Amino acid sequence: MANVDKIVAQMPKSLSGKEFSYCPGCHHGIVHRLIAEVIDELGIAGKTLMVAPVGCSVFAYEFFDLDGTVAAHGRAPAVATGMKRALPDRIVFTYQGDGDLASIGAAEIVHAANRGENITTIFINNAVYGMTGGQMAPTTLIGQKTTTSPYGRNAKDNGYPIKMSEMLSTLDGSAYIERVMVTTPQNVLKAKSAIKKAFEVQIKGLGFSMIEVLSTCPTNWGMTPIESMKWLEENMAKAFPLGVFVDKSKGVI
Amino acid sequence: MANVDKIVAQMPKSLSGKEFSYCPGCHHGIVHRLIAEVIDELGIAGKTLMVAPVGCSVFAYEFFDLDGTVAAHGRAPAVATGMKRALPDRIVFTYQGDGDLASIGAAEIVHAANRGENITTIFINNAVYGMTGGQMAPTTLIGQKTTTSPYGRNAKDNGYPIKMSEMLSTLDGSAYIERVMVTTPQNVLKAKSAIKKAFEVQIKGLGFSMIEVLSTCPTNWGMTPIESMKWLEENMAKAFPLGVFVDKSKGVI
Amino acid sequence: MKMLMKGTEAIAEAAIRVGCRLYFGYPITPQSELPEYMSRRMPQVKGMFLQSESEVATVNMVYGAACTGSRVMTSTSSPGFSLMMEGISYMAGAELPAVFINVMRGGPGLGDIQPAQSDYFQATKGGGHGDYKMIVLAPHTLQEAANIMGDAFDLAFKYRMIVTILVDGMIGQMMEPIELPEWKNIEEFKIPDWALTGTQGRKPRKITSFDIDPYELEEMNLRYQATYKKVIENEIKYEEINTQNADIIVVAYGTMARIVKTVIEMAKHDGVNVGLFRPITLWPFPYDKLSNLSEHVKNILTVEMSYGQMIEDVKLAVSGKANTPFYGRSAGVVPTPVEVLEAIKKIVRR
Amino acid sequence: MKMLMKGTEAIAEAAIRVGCRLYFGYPITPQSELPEYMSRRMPQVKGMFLQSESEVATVNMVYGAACTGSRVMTSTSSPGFSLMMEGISYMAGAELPAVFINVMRGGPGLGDIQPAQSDYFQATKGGGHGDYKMIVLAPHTLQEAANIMGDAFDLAFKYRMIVTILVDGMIGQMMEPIELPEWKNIEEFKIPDWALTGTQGRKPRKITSFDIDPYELEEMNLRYQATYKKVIENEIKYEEINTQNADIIVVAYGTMARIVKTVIEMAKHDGVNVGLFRPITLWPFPYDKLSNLSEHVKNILTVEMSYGQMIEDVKLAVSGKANTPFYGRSAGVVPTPVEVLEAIKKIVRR
Amino acid sequence: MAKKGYVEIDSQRCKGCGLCINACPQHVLRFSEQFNDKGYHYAELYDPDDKCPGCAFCYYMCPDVCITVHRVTEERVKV
Amino acid sequence: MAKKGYVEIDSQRCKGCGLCINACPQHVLRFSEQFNDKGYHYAELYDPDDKCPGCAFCYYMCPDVCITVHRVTEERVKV
Amino acid sequence: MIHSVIIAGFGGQGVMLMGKIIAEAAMFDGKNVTWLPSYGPEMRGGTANCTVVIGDENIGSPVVDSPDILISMNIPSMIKFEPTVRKGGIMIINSSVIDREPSRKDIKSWKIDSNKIADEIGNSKVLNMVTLGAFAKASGLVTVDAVKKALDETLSGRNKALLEMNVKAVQRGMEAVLN
Amino acid sequence: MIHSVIIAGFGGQGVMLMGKIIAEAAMFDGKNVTWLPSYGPEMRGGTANCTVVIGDENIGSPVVDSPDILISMNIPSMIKFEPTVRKGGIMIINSSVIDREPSRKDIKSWKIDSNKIADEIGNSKVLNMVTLGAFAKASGLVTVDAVKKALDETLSGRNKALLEMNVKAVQRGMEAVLN
Ligand SMILES: Cc1ncc(C[n+]2csc(CCOP(=O)(O)OP(=O)(O)O)c2C)c(N)n1
Ligand SMILES: Cc1ncc(C[n+]2csc(CCOP(=O)(O)OP(=O)(O)O)c2C)c(N)n1
Ligand code: SF4
Ligand code: SF4
Ligand code: SF4
Ligand code: SF4
Ligand code: SF4
Ligand code: SF4
Ligand SMILES: [Mg+2]
Ligand SMILES: [Mg+2]
Repeated sequence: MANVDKIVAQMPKSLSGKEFSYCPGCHHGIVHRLIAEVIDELGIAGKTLMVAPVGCSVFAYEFFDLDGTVAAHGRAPAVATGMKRALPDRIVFTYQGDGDLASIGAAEIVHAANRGENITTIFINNAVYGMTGGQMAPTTLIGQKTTTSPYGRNAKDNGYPIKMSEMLSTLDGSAYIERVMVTTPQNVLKAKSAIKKAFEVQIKGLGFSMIEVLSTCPTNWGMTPIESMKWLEENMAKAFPLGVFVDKSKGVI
Repeated sequence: MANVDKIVAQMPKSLSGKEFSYCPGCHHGIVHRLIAEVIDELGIAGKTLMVAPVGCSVFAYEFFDLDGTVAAHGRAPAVATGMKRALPDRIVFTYQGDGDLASIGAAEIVHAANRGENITTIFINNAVYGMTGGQMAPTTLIGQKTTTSPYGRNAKDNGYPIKMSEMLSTLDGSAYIERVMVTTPQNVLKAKSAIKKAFEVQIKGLGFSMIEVLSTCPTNWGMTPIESMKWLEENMAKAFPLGVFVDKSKGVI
Repeated sequence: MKMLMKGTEAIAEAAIRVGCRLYFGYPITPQSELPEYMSRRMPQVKGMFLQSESEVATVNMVYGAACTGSRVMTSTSSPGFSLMMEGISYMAGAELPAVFINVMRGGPGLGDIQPAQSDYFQATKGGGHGDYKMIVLAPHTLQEAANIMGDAFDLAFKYRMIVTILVDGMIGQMMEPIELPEWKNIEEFKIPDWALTGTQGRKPRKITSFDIDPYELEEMNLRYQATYKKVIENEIKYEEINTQNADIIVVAYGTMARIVKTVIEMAKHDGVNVGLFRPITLWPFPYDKLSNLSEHVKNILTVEMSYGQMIEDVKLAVSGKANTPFYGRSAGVVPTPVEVLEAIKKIVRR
Repeated sequence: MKMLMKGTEAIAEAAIRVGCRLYFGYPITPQSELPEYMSRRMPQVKGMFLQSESEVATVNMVYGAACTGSRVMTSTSSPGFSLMMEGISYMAGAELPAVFINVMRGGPGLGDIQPAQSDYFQATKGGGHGDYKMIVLAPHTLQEAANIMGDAFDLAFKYRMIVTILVDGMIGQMMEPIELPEWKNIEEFKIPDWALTGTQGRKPRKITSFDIDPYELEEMNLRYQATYKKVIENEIKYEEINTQNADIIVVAYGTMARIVKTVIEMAKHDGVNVGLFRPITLWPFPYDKLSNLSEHVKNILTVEMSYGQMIEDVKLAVSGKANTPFYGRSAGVVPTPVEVLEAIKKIVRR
Repeated sequence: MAKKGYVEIDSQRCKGCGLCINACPQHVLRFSEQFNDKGYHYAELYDPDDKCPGCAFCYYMCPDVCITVHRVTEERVKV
Repeated sequence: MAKKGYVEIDSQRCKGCGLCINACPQHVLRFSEQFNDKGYHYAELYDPDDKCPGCAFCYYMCPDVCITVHRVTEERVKV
Repeated sequence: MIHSVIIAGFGGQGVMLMGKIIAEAAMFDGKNVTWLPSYGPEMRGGTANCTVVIGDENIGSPVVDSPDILISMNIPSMIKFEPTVRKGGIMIINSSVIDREPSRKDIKSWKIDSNKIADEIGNSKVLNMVTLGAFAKASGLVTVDAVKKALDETLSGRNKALLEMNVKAVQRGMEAVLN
Repeated sequence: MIHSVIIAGFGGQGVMLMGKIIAEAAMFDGKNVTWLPSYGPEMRGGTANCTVVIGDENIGSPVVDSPDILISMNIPSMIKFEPTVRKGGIMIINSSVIDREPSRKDIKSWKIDSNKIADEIGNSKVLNMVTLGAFAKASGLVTVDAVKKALDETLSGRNKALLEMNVKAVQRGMEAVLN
């Protein structure tokens, strides 16, 4: 008889080990780890290209042990399209914030989805522009105060929190779209399998896949990391219901 | 007893009388006339601003007896937003083609709709880029041959005909969205009341309204005007079902 | 009474006081405090603030608002300004007045967010397509920035042109005590006779940058060129500091000119008499004045936070009459007074 | 064997023969025949044609494809080129090679669709933000355009820069008999050691135009500047036609230079000896050569289809050593040989 | 039998697309033998036995707004 | 009673966000009294009575990937 | 020597192709040549035209203010271009569509009943080749063999009959000039 | 004469406000002044700093290579900026957080137990005003009245008590320098 000590969880290989530049408790980090775990499990690190956005995750290309680049603000889907069209047998994914994807990049994501571009997009929706100091995002909730909606977002002037997953799932090119959150170990695991599914859809060549992750921005929400998660669950998750919006993988995977 | 001769139908006042620059049988002209009739009937000519697109209807601002401008390709919703925010009590409408609205202008139309921008958009979907010589549009049907899809549009490379009305109606800011066609006197009248409804929605301040008109492009389809209408009814109308997709005016109007 | 204000906020408040009630913009460092300020302030003055979905949308919203004859402005930083180039060219062609602020940062591409002056060509030569010009103003203190806003809107409407305030992250981010301009009574602005306001009986008005007939379009272009000529004749502005009997004249604008002012003092101790020629209008550039100066001095040193952009206008002005050395750093690195002084000494001691 | 081809199609076929297998673009007159040709041809050569949703998307697709080390190109016309400015600045910062075609039309704004040369500043000075340059080539015949495509891609990869072919609607739309370039064997291109292809065991590669630390970003910029210096030293190209003992030297490029060649013949009959200096590389501009020429002639006339853009580079080269008159029309109006000849006579007879 | 309606067609404006002819329930419209200045065979009314009631179907379909529709009614007129 | 599991926490990498502490079902994680070089009170394992089974909940929640989770099992080893 | 031709008519009359065949023929004759189309929305339904310049030396400008030869296929283009033809130049008129007389007396004009001749040949589409034949004969700018070769190139792949019909049309057009 | 101050610490320690109050006070003292923040994502959680330049004549560059005075509120900023302080300059150290000795001997250093003093006053947040008081006393660059006026301006609208507490903090900070 002897005690065997097994490591059951540690830094995934597909991460570079570089310290994340994110604020304490920011969910960007959790999602980074999940992507890396999925890439490790699928064994695709050697043929995966990453497109980082402009946003707090602008440094993301440094944090992964993958070939990668940074796209102009909002244009990651176009950059990924260029890569995928040049190297169709590689795995290409974009990582985008809500300002990046839903605001300035709306046309590029709509057309990548409509073309059924065979790429995967990880969409971090934290209801705010984190990088630039907490301005209103198209995803900002009604009544939510930000540095550019100091009196709270009101629908009359600023319109409504935009539901990208719902909108993009009306497009015939979308193969898999799901919205998740990472506020508990349980839904972290759900989020991971969603991300895995998205990559599998790309590997199978089924078309455009996107996982929207409701995330916290403690710094710009002005809350502690724990408070932020509570606020996310009680407010964001209501405005942005979780779930699978399209799944063309049925029967295929 | 005496014979009284009444004019029951003639050139609407809101048209300038300038000859249209469109090809014989092109539906742009029919829609122009309908818009002018509606503006006359609502008596809003004096306070209406028009935003023409870049496309065959780039000259449209000349054809109406209204204050008007031409927006950069695809940006009419942004230009109209600027006008409406400056003069909220005026009526502002855009007139856009499918290349203009659905392709290069996708972000601007999505966000005008999501903001519930109180403007009206007339969207001419003729499944092709007319002005520039019949290239593929995002609305081009699968299998349809164009100058940039010479072997017929195929979903794998070019994606799918994009259904803008369906997509935009998922946005909370959209107040009225309907798709019509103008291939017979009967549906011309339907189209007219749809356009009227859209303007009434703006007058009531209910938010964003859009009428998508399935239209012919005999020149680039390489058909006679009559053949074009047949092709439209038998093919386009199947890919783009007619109908009302949002109506927030219920009870209000 | 003086107030301590941030550059972006001083510009915003000044704009409101001189009658701007419409602001469209998209956040970008180092100028996001400007839209943020506007979002707080505009509702208080019955004005309108709208955060657009992008800079491409912004410039076209500004186009639309300008069509109505209203005083409208926006602000951005380098990458955002690049996205506005098509729209700016359209506004120039449509002869629409508006005020743009470019708070320059290090480039090219995403670059960084530190102060730079590397968008000079873009602003003065035409980053967009076609033969067009904008009036480009380059304040070097927050006070000057605040004061210049009134001129900016007046010039925009006088000539039906875009006026761009070209500053950098330093001017945008720093605080300085300033005296804000007087409030203008917006009731007194009259609606221009070209504005789109609805015909209300009168003849329809059309605004466009378009004519399919090249000879018609040429007419339009000749009209723009005539306007530009007038601006060149009447609106050139610059500052001179002991350019007479200087051992060397330094040409610099904005933040760089501030720093040179420090250098002038430092140089005195070393017995070097440094003159400063500071263009305030970058377009139109004060060619003639600088040309005259170049007849009486051996060296005209251009100092920029770039690898050499304004230097070309300096050379065009000097046209071989003096040496035109250059010193510059870019990418967000701001030359210190010490290194500029060294550069000057090297030249003077040659 | 010679073939009669349209300019846009000659450029497209030449690009394919020299190894381009990736094309992204958005239709715009007067160059839509180029994407149309590519849409027919690419599938036949196992290449890829994609019509993008816009020029903004296009330039970023080109960015992505260029990241993989592939020979990629796009084409557009003036307004579309303006929309690419942010992306072009990003590509310059990321040191990505690609070939852009701008078939210039009348501007500013929507302008018209007739030939013009009014995007010279935008292409040569930097229409985007930051201190960057593109190599700009200006062929004046379809044969030259076809021949230049091979150089364009080679230069792009040699220096990791964008190469822009700057032509106008005339070159784009006309037909001329041309000899197409030899086919290159794309199997022989080796993947550059910076290309993103998936790590497959090796160290990860990163491509970006970004560094938050200004001193790091300055390092990157100094690298770009060093490259630009090399290009200036090695790649300047121009054509001279009896510039020795000419009564007057005309500087013109592209279509305008074609027309001047006709004028040279006409002028002989009037006993005027006209020389032509035709820059083929607009950036880098042949300053030194023109500077030398300016020492032996009284008048150096610049003729452009613009209101005066290249003239500034001419003046920078001449630097006061000769008169530098200008003749130009723009907005889609192409000066006729007759009017150019008149302009020349006026000057010579002065 | 008396005229109930008729149409005027701006023959110079007409582009000869035929949409009106195609739409006319009474088949009283046809292409003219003549070219107009644009070079089109324009549409014209040929209604010998006064079939046209002024239903305006042609007007609805005309993309170039060339058609003016008249209705003729008998009315008692005060003298 | 024998150790079933334990965690190693990279105290220099930790930002003291507390997400792991919040998620730990066994409440065997706490903030250290010490600052790390970044100036944060980092998380540390305090598990005197070997409650930690190595469930990895802390690992799942850690945004900065500071945690390595170990499980200890008794196994028959061939000699 | 440099010669310029403007060919103008309706979109449907195949004027662009006519110009291309002429240019190609001249090329086969070993001449330098340029072809420049009118482009843009003015083509919408309306008239189209192209300019062909043929020369022994290199051709500078493909733009032509006053052509040596005008082929006008409809009234609008005759109205537009007749005044621009160089003194002593040539005008070919498609008299099937143009029911009026040339107003210029200082240029040589030929009226060709192109549509009718085409119909006689049995394919109304070849009216442009009939006119081209007339042009070739009247101007002597291109040889018949070169025109045939050009047609051959353009119609390569299509059936033999079509080629022969087009060649026939060219010949009939040349004859029409003689009468 | 021109004097420069760099204030550096954690985001949460109110270093930016401290700088603003100093600048405002100097302004009220009739001096020229500039305030320049560090900005951008390096602020993410990490350290923040701002530079204040105070002078009788106009101030050219607001950027400072070597400050006359450094207020360091945490270890990272002390490590980063202590070497840059001008010879004979001054350093204020928040000893509550910084558990180490200054390494420079050619500058004058004061250790202020700001957090502790703030806690004594009854509001840990005012630690920045305690430090500011120490700075004012040690440097003599701003008068107490001006600081009070600046605080008054900034806290206008907020309740009187808060203002008094801040003023108290400033005074306690000044006293701390004397001991
Ligand atoms: C063209 C352009 N416009 C604006 C910016 C400034 N900018 C950088 S990131 C960003 C938004 C970031 O928000 P989001 O995409 O939600 O990402 P997050 O930081 O919240 O993760 C903006 C507006 C830019 N870099 N480029
Ligand atoms: C920035 C820019 N890109 C491209 C063009 C060229 N262009 C003009 S109209 C048009 C598309 C027209 O198609 P559509 O919008 O469907 O209108 P239609 O002509 O079919 O009515 C294009 C691509 C342009 N003018 N500007
Ligand atoms: S600002 Fe918000 S999104 Fe950005 S790193 Fe900090 S917490 Fe995360
Ligand atoms: S090209 Fe098509 S859309 Fe344009 S006018 Fe002609 S028929 Fe209408
Ligand atoms: S009004 Fe009716 S019946 Fe009369 S011509 Fe028109 S369509 Fe025919
Ligand atoms: S519908 Fe109008 S344009 Fe068409 S044929 Fe009839 S009248 Fe002429
Ligand atoms: S592994 Fe489980 S029990 Fe052990 S520390 Fe982590 S969360 Fe707590
Ligand atoms: S979750 Fe990670 S970063 Fe946060 S406290 Fe625990 S170990 Fe530290
Ligand atoms: Mg966000
Ligand atoms: Mg269309």
